[in-house]
Amino acid sequence: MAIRVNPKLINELEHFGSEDVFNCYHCGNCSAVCPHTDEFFVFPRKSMRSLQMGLERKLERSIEPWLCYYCGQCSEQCPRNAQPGETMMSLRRWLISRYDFTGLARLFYKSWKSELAAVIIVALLTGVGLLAYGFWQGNIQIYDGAGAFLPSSSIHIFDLAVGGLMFLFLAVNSVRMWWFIMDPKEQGIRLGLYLKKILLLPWHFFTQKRYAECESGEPGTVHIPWLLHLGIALGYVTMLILVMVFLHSLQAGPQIVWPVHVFGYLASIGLATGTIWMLHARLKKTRVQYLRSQGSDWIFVTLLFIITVTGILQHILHRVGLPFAANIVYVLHLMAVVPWLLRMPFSKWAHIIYRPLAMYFADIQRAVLAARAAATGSIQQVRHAA
Amino acid sequence: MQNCRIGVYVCNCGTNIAHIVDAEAVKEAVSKLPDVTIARSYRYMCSNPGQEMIVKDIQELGLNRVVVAACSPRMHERTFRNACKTGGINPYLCEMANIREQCSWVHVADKLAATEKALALTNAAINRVRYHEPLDPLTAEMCPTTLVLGGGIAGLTAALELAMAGHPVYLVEKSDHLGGNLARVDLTAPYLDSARDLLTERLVRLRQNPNISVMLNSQLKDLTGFVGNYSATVATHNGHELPQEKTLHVGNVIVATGYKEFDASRITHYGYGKLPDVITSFEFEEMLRAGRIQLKSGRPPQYVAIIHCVGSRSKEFHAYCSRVCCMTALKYAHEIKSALPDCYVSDVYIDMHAFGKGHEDFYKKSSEVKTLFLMYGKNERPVIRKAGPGDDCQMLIEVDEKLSGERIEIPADMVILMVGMEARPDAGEVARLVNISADKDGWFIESHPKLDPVATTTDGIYIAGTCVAPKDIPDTVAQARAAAGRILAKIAKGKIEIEGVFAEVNEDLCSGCRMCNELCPYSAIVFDEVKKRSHVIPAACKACGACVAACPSGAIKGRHFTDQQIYAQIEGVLA
Amino acid sequence: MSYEPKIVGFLCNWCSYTGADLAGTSRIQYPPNIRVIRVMCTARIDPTFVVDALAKGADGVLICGCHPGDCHYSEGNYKAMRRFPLLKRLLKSYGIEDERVRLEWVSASEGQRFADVVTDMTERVRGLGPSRVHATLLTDQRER
Amino acid sequence: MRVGVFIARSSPEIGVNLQAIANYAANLSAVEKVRILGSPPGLKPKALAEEIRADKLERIVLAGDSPGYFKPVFTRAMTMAGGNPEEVRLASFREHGASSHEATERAKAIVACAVHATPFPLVAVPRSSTVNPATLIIGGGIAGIQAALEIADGGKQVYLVERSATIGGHMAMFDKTFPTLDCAACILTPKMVAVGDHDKIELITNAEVQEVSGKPGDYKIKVLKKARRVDIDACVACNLCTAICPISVWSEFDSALTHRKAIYIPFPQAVPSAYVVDPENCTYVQTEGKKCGACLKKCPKDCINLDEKDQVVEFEVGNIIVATGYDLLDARRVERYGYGKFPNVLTSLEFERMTNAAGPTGGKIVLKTKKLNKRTKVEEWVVQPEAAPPKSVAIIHCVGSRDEKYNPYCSRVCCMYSLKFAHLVREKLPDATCYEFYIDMRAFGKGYEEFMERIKAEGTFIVRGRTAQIVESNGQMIVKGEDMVNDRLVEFPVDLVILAVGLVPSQGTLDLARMLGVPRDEDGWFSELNYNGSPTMTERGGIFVAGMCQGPKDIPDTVAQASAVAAGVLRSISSGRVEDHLSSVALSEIEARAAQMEANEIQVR
Repeated sequence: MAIRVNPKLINELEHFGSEDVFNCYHCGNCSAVCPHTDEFFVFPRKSMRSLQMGLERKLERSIEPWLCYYCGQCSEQCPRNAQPGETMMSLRRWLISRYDFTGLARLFYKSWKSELAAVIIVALLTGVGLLAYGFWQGNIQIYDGAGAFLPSSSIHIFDLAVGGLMFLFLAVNSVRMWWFIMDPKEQGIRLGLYLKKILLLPWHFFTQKRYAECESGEPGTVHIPWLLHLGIALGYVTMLILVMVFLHSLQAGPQIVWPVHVFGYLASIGLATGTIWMLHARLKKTRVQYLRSQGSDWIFVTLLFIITVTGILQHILHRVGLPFAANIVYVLHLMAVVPWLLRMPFSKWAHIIYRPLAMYFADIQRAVLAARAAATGSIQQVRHAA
Repeated sequence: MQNCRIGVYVCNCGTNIAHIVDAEAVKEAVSKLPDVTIARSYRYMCSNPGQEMIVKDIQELGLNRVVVAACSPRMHERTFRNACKTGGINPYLCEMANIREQCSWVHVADKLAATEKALALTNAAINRVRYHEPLDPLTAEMCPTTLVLGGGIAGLTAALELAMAGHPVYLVEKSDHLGGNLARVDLTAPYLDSARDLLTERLVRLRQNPNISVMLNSQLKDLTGFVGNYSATVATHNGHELPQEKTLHVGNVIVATGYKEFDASRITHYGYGKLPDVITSFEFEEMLRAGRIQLKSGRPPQYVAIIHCVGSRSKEFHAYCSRVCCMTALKYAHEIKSALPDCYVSDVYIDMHAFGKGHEDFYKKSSEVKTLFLMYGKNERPVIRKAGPGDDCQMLIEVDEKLSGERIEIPADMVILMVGMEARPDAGEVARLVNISADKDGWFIESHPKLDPVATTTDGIYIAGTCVAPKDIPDTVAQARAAAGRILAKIAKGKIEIEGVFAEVNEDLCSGCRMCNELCPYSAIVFDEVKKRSHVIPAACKACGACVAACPSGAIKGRHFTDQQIYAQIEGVLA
Repeated sequence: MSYEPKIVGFLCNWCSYTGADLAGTSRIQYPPNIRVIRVMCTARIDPTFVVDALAKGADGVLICGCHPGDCHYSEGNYKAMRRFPLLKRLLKSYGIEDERVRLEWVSASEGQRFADVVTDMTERVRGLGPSRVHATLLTDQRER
Repeated sequence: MRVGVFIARSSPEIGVNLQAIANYAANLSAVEKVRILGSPPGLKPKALAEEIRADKLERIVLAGDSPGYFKPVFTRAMTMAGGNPEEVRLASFREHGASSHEATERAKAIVACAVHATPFPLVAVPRSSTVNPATLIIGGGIAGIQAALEIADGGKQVYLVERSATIGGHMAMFDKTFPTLDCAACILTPKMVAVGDHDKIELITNAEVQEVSGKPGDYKIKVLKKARRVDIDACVACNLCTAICPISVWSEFDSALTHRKAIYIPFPQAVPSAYVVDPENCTYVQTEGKKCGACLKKCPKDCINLDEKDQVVEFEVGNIIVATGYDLLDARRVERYGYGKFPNVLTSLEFERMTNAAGPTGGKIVLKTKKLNKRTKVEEWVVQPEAAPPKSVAIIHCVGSRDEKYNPYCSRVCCMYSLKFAHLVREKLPDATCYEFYIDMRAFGKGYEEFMERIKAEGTFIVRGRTAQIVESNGQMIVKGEDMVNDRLVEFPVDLVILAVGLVPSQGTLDLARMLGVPRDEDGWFSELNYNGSPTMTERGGIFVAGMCQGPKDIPDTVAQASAVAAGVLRSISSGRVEDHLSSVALSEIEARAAQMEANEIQVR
């Protein structure tokens, strides 16, 4: 059965940043230099091809964009400046919007203005709400303990509520991702296989090892982008856990609760260095992957930066005994945190979940494909059947 | 044969010859041979003293034959022939023995044998030279008028080139207008320049030039004679009365009859002629010029598909590539995007032949305007079918797309078939008339595909443009000028020099079997119907000697390579 | 003194003769037994030349021309090619060994090849021993 | 006639001042409206039709770098507005070379012609003056040789100036030529000899044009004739000097596969058939006669003069033909193919020499081997006939071509010679596997497609996909690429790699262009006067371009161009006139003529 070509799809993808994909004349250079491509998943050229031809269904269910970490090799060596790396990036953005059932992701990606507006509104609501609550029940001169302006107990509940909401969205989207990619209707993959491979999920989640494989050209060289990437990811997760579980001891003070705070400090360092480096990279366009920053990218880094800074600041202010300032900064901190959390399922930040999932699915598919190939003999045939 | 007085000169070539071949001994040996008046050996025969030695001996000793045993004739034959000339005897009365390249340099190990061989070769040369005859180059008149067949860009260019040099030209065009296929084109690839201006410029110059007489509705009926002196019969049709025949005296002929496009209806499943909006590139060209890119229904298309290699690069039709279609297709992609900004263009190709100046950049530009390039296999073919009621397009093109490995269907409202070039149906007829040959595809054959792309095996007949093979405009124009250039060179010389070496038929011996007529690659041998004898046109003969060897009655003599001379040489080397 | 065969070579002017010259300029060595006669094209070579050469005492005859397709006169070498088998048949009927007469293609850039051909030919003909043609003819004449 | 002039912004903006042109056009009597389009122009047919109706325009002139790109939308608009679609005229700056210093003035003239619906070349005809019948040809490759012979056969004097010591150019280095596979030497050397012998051709080898002054039809030429140090007429090419010469350096003619001496002959059939001294490496020359001089003693004809000095030759000509050909792109620049790093990665020219029957290996295809250079005492990679042949060979197309980092353009000949190489490999090494990596197989010429089919049938693995890189793993070269037709990534182990390296204008082209005032295109090749109409003329009077120096092309096309150029020269000689530089025609003159021509209704269609 022939697949219908859809020349119009590119118009949609252009909003997600596929600007140069039509420059590609298919020399195959990119696929051959990509450190991640393998006999099962050949990209980026084939993804670019599907995009040029507008093979929507094929793209929707493709894992390849998640296997790409945008090391930039392909874009640097492209003879016709078709930016394969950027195309893969744009495909990830598009996929995020596809997985998202609310349609917010699509809206945000299509116009960064709308996203910014949403963020500001949520921030203001949060701010106003918190101040009202604070003045109503507490004293702005007190940071914690009795009569605290924002008592950790209630903030904890608030955090849990917001976090829960976020996780809800994310969970639904992740299921959609699974549905698209693994296509349970057509290729019914046994649960057993999922279970067999389940450990890969946390493994990829915590190591991001595939990213480390990028530019594996020069062995022994420490791969900075990966380190910072890992720093941010782990830092963020640690913080999330601390806030969601140990918020009370986190906010307790002025004395330092080492068993808890030490994690906080480590996480802060990771986040701070990571975000600063990212901001710098995007401003200075240091590497090919930072040449084209979309609005959403900026919002992402800036918010994270604000959160980190305010987070650290309110902690310090509290320790040095300036409760008033600490409270104000704390409010600002939460004003950034809330939109940030709510935005997560609809933004680049969803990578943190989607990537490990994709790796996990990819490994399962490899197993399946390998098995079938063993039967039929040709990996090509199998890949096509799939 | 008058009594021979032969002078033999053995060159030492410094030590090149002498250190292996005992030149003295050779000299001594040959000096004893009959008819050898004088034999000398000298350090460098090619040096001025060496040459003067020959001149002096001819004048003082009355030599009438000269043999030089030295290097390869390819190196110095000319030198010694000139020496003979200065000495006052016919240059062809000189013969060389190659005792360096083919003796002293290759038999270093065995001086005796080398000397023996040198002697044999010299001996052979002496034997041969006895039978040498004085030969004089012939000259024939070169008529400065040129006949140009075909009024396309090639014919126009060639005609102008000649006329602007001040020589008369007859431009014979079969149809009722000049301009050929180019007149049907709006813009040219890859720079989208105006084809019309290109043509207009030439047509105006043509009209302003008194040297050119244009003959429309005319065809060549007959061509006789040889280079410099052809007489051509041209028939002109005007209206219904019988064609008038005119005989023109011309020196050279340029064949620039061009091509015709492939008939798309021959490929049944492209549905050309059945599906309303499947059109050929030339039909689309008309739409462009009229400013109406629209479907039969009158509305502009939303999807246009361009299919390459229609009739080209295929097993059943033409094996060859038509060379210009790829660029034309890219041109269409641009033009469609210009006229209909919201239209989607798919370009279904096999290999993108963007080889010329500015072509690759043009290809890139067409990618930038989001032309969707889809690749199909050379021996496969897209299938066009009507779309269903639910589809937002009229037709669907199904094809195995090579770069994705998918079987796909491409939406299309209009399909443009890039029809290839093919030889004109009357190409064979023209070839026969001007007696040149055409290849299996009907393209005319060059005298040498690389080093002589515009000349033919018949002297004075030149070919240019797309009647030789598919070609784009710059290459056609270059070829047309090239052909004109050849002719200008000849005209500049005034007379045609014909080297003394050619074949001649002894009419008393000729049995009129005509075997040689077929044999001659240059059709230099013609049959005299009255005498029932064949005779050679020296101007056309290239002296290969094929006919000499083949003539059953030994009636043909290959000057300077006569049987006698060669037998004498054989005897000489074996003595 | 050991027997040294005499070989007559007919070389076309455009490819093989030039090739032979190249062997010279490149100093590629080969046996001195060959005696070269230059013709414009192999098509000029009348079978009787070959017969004549053998009759006059040649132990072998080598014909060299342009590679098929390279002929200066577009197809002269094909003519020679077509003529050759007939010649061979004729010589066979005379009882002349097949290897005494050879047709080879040598281009203007194949100096080495020319040398190889000549060397090989010389060895083969030497192997065959002197040609009887010349001798027979002489005795015939004496008997008459 | 009410004319509307629309000026399109050219990208990248060439040296024209659009506003100046707009002002100029506005002052032309017929012009009713002038508008400079935005960039991107974002032209909508309906809106344009409205505009045309509103201003009652009967003719539209589209001016710009390549205005043809916008013609269809205007033609459509014209039709919609009920006007005559034939009345959309182009004023193309690029086509008529408005890119040089006087770009804006030229552009104005082009616009004026279009406004009067007359082709620019028809109007902008420079005055002609009497011509000196002698011709200078720069470059002795096949293009120069062909042009020289054609003109000389017409009985006219030719000065053929060649930079190297022999004529023949690149073609002399080739073994066989596609698609007929006939030997290059067989067809080229007779022509070279003819040039050497021709009494109408003065061959000046080992020389470079130093100065060109004067005007069309009467150019004064200064040529620097470098000391050859060997008497061309006296030398009999006996090779004794070379035999004795102690110096050995890489041979240029054998593209550095083997060595040559400091006194040498480039190749046996060189024309002139005489030796030459390489002063950079000759001990005698370097030590100003203090050391060596062995060849002097050895030469039996005393035709060596190591003290000979360079000299300047001066002569006058009417026309000049530029046929300076091309060079290969430096393959080292394309790092991922490891040329210069891996000994057995060869350029196309190196392979041509290796496979040449008259080359260093006598035509054997072998792997390079290490050999101690006795003089320098260093090990170097050389080819030796007895070395081992490769078991597998990869031929890589488009090396540095069709790539925006190197040459964005296609080099036009690589596909075919690569197929030829594949054939030679299969023919000479039947057991070797041969891979060919390509992007598009550009077999466009007469008999090319058939040739490609033949090669495919011979069992070469033809991979649709450009090689990404060549890596080495324990001594074995591996070519990596994507075989997209079979939808897989490939990694073939190979012993020998042949790079089909792209072509670039020959070194010195820039200086020559400056000297002659001939513009060059964006890729550095000489610009023709008019891409379609006059592909072999330039905008400088009496100066022509032929062959590769105008852009990559194969032998037949080069030869055709050379003959075409000869035609141009012979035409000017026999008419006794040569046209002046295009820039010499005044704007006012062009305006007047154009208007007059329109009045006389020169329109044919």
